Amino acid sequence: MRELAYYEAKLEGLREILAADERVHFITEIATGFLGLSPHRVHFRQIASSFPDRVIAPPISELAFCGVAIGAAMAGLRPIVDLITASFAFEAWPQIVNEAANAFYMSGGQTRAPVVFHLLHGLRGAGAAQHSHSPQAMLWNCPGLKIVLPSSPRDVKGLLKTAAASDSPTVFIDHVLLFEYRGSVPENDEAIPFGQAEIKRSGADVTVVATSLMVQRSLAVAERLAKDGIQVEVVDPRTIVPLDFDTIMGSVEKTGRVVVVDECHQSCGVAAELVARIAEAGFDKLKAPIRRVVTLDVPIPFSPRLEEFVSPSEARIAEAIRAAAR
Amino acid sequence: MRELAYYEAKLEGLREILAADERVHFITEIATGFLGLSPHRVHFRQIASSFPDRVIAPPISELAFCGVAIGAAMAGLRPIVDLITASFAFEAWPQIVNEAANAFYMSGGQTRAPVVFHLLHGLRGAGAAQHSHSPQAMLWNCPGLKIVLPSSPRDVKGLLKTAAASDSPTVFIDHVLLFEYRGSVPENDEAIPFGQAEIKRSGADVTVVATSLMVQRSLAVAERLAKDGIQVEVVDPRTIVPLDFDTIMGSVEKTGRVVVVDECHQSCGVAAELVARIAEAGFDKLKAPIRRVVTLDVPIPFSPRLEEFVSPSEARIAEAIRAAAR
Amino acid sequence: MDPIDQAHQSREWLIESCRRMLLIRHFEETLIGLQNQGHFAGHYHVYIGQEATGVPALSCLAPDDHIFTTHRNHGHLLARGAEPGRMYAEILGRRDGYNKGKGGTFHIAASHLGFHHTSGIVGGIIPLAAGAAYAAKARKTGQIAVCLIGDGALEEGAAPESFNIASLWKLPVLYLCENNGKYGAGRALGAAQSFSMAAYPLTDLPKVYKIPAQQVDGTDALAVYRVVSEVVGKIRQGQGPQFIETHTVRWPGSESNWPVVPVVTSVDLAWDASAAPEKFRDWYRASDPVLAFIRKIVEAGAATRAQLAEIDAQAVDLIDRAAKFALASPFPEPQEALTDVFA
Amino acid sequence: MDPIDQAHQSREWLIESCRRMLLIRHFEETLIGLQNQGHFAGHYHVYIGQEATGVPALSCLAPDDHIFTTHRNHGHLLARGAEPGRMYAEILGRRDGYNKGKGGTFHIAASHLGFHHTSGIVGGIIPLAAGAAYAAKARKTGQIAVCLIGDGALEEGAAPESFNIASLWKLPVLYLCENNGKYGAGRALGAAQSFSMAAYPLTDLPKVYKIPAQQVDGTDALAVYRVVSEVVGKIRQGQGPQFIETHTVRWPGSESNWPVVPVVTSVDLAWDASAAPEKFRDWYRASDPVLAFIRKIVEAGAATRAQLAEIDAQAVDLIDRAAKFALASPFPEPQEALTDVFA
Ligand SMILES: Cc1ncc(C[n+]2csc(CCOP(=O)(O)OP(=O)(O)O)c2C)c(N)n1
Ligand SMILES: Cc1ncc(C[n+]2csc(CCOP(=O)(O)OP(=O)(O)O)c2C)c(N)n1
Ligand SMILES: [Mg+2]
Ligand SMILES: [Mg+2]
Repeated sequence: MRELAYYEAKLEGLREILAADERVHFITEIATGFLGLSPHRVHFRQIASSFPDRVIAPPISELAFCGVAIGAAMAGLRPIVDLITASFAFEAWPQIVNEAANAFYMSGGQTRAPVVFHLLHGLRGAGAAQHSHSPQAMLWNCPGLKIVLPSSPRDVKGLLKTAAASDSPTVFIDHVLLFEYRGSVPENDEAIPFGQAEIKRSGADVTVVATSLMVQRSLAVAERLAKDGIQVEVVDPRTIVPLDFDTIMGSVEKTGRVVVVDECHQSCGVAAELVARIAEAGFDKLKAPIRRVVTLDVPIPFSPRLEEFVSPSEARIAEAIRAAAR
Repeated sequence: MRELAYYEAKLEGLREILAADERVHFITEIATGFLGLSPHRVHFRQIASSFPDRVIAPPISELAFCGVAIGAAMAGLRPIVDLITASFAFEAWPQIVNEAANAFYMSGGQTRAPVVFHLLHGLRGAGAAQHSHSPQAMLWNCPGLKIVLPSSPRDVKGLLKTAAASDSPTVFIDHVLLFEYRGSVPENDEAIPFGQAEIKRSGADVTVVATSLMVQRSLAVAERLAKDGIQVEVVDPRTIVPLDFDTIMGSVEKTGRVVVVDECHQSCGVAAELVARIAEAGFDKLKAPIRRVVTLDVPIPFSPRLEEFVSPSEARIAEAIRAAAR
Repeated sequence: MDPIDQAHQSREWLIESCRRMLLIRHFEETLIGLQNQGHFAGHYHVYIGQEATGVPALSCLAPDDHIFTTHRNHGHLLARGAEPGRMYAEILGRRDGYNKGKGGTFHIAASHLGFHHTSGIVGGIIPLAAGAAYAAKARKTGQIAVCLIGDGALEEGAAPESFNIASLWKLPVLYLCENNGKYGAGRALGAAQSFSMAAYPLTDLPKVYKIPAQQVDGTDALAVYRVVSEVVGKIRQGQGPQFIETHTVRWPGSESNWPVVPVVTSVDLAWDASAAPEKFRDWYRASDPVLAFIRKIVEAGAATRAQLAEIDAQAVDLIDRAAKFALASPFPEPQEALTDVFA
Repeated sequence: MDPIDQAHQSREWLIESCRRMLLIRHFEETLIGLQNQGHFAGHYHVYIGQEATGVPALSCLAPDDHIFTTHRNHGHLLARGAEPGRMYAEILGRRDGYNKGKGGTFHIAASHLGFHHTSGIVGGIIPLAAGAAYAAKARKTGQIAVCLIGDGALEEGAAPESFNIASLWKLPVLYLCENNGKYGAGRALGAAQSFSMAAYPLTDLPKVYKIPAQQVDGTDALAVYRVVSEVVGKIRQGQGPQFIETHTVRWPGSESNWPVVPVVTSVDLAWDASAAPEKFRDWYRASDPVLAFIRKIVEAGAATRAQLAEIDAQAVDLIDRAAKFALASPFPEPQEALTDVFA
């Protein structure tokens, strides 16, 4: 199978989606959308100019342009709408959590809103307090939204396809620090179903459940720890709504030791929910307390030293795995 | 000590705060603010007319009027700003979570924003999907905000005083279904410090950690279960930021059995965080899995039958406690 | 020329409009009774006093146009022909409600009538309507979108943000802003600054974004019809968004947050309001748009008082049966709460 | 009458303004170099081309007025006399930064100069400024609040919502909207509709809310001073909010997201731009407000070229030392990340 960089797979997915379905419109800032400020953003501009009527730049009005996308979805399109920096999703919060998430339920199953929200989350380096959010935990607290967190070239393409085809509002949460990772991506169109976790690495000693960039970070740590004789299994849920809890518990039952790694702030973060579920279901199987490696509960500082200190770094992941393995 | 209804204690607290400190201004809709649509709201109007220059009605512009309160706090006032229905806080989300929460940290400790956000959360009966939110979990995921969840007449008054005197932005989250509860409230001014959980009922068998209305609901269940010989200890954190985890763990160590009752949706809710912390710290002490009684992960339905079914009802609380006690 | 004579307002249209207005009026009056009897909980908002806006305005639309409305939606749905029984069932949280009891009064949706999503969040639908218009334009379906909002919604940032996009992208959307604050305890006052809106007249706001905007008396059904039908024509021709502000006089029964029915509306009331309690009488005499419409029809000779009384009796009967239907409808099974989360 | 001669623009004011403009210019030019050398990460925005707005505008304020600014804040802080060394230290994430390295380029705050909170969220400060004005009015301190925003911020709903409140409550707030989109790849174009803003001229938006609004050439320091000082006087008299839109021509060095310095600014460049690369030359000749100000001062005889060159050299030196100060400042201790969460 051929190898692609993550950003290439992501671009390829978008191009194929736009080419395949006229109902897909993409609302985004052309200059910095989809790939953010990454140096590869010029490639996105090429896609934009291939579909000039369907890739459109809105004013700086996140609330309204997300609502426009939701309304267009209700009326027959399949819009993808780009918040770019995930922190900007807060501007559109009422539309995402109180209109899109509730539409199908509140209408008693009458009204579908097949919209995809695209967000770039997390500590990207010097984003400081206002540009570094990981809102997936807040969103998971809003039933009605599907939530996708890709971590590999193959996943980003395959999950983007499934998101674009989903009949429910879907939040597609990406991370710019994944863009340079390389991996194999099948030539032929391969959508990845929601709700299928992937065991990204097998190991018998400790289960690491990780999402998004934290999958790659955990894999790197796992390689290193293997040399010290600790065999780490890395489970990537890929979508948290729906969540493939069976695969997670399968691994937990095997190892009895769990570390959850996630980039949300600690309190009420994604890791909190995963820990709560595993603690409940795995009470008899756990050989050690479940550990969380997450962003410390402080606003994100600008200075690189401080940012590194509060982030779920490789050092902190390794430490937690060692502690769990003991 | 005299007995007051919850709403009376709350009103008394507000009146004393306004009388004591000229810097306190209250931005609210006069007709339905502070006490919502409760029949007692007429009493709030009396307070409003006692302080006509400091109780002011804004346009329907939550984003801006919360920002106005935050800015006024930065410039020397101590505003209380009323979102009324907690769901409307989403309209002001960018100001609450990305400006107020970050101001002190981001400025390197230069700028205080002593603002209080007042919210009425939860299932109030027929609020349906868009008016029934409990955003405390989302807010707990935003470091920089203090979060207060009163549950008794004495607490609502005492905590409101502390909130108004706090130098940090504070979210004061109340519940209209508490307003009729009665309880003793000291005559003399008694502020209740943040970060002090209260054991609302002692018991040796099962620890229930509950917040807001769920405290009262758990107390009612505890009374009933006592007749069946199950002694329930009800711990009320009163503030989740700061959290008095010691008192919680003290109870957990005593009982070894825990039920967390909270009105947020399940996933990444307040209960998730409490479970995660207790599971980690209490690994050796727990005799049974921690159970959560929370709002089911669906948008809130309108029909009373359905609403009751998804809510953390007394029936579900009792069932969870019985299971934990086994 | 008396507007009654205008070709586009046929006798059938007049009678049918009158029937729908009376239906709305009795629907709301009966609803207030149902609430007082404890048949449903929660806050709700009635459309009394605005019937002469919604009925003629929505009669200008094509069957497949998209309509977004708010907490004050009952009149809009009935104007489009929604079944009062299923609406009551929804408001009472019953299984036969349009939304299976999951939505309630704030959220009545009837997708087959164009009501996809009704929001209780002030300003919530404003971007959604632009979005539906965007879809119609992209798919070249010829549909338009209608955004039914109150004057208060203009205070939310969602309004100007959406006006900007609708204007820039020339979207086929009609903003119909029902200003019900005139002389009442409401918000915007139309021609002067209110405590909550510095922009006045309200039409100035869309105009800033180059959206043509006009005001019309919302108690005058014929004037509403004339303006809306003209403007809808322009939107269909591709001229982009349009904004209409209608003025109605707030019904005094809604002054408190929990409405009361001072008098059951009848055709006779159009000529003799003495049945209404003193404090409400003026409104029924001078500001009630349904009674005004009844008088106009009779004065123009399009129908007799007796004929209208017959129509009224049928409306009362229909509403009566609708209420019975709803009360007989079972509550949904609890497990039903777990469905419809994802499509 | 030549504005230079006006009593209120003393020679000292001219020289000091020129000095501050040059300081800003060199600060930004040097900053671009620091970024290119990898001394700090992340996105940032420079104030080049807008110096003749910020410097005269902020000279009209009292020392204790409240100022809120955005991602493009460097020039505003320097105009108020902030220390360039502490600013660089902040941008480089060092311990001696104004915010102890916790804020970075988007968030430089200097409370003693009135900069309480600088937001990187477009529109984020607009309500905050109204709030500070509210506090000043309530406390009768005589302070005013200044809200420094770009043209793009008017696209956020926070802008109209805040204008409404500021107008209704007659708050002492000055909105200074720096429209840097003219002829550039920016957003609003001032006199015509841009791809992202249907409202034009932009001053129409505050005017809808009855906020007096005017436009001024933001490359003409004297015109800016005149308008801002007049308007600040009105605000202090209790006349309520005011809005000023300034126009500047976008500096071509910022066309890409990562700015480049085509030529280091010097006094000589004011008369001979040939040192600038072809593609940038026009801007330095026709649109650079600092060079235009230099020419004006010299032509008016308020200072000689040599005197200004001396001032420029001092500015270069000051910036040089500031950069060294910042580079010598240590990074904060990691544990420092855990402080300042709560006051
Ligand atoms: C975002 C939000 N804020 C506040 C409310 C509470 N609320 C419900 S109706 C209403 C007044 C709306 O006024 P208007 O838009 O004129 O509609 P009307 O009720 O007069 O028809 C308010 C403030 C809400 N539903 N949503
Ligand atoms: C809410 C939000 N949306 C988008 C952005 C990304 N962003 C940063 S600067 C900018 C352009 C702002 O334009 P303008 O206000 O004119 O300021 P200028 O940069 O031209 O000075 C955008 C869209 C942001 N920071 N915040
Ligand atoms: Mg109204
Ligand atoms: Mg600009």
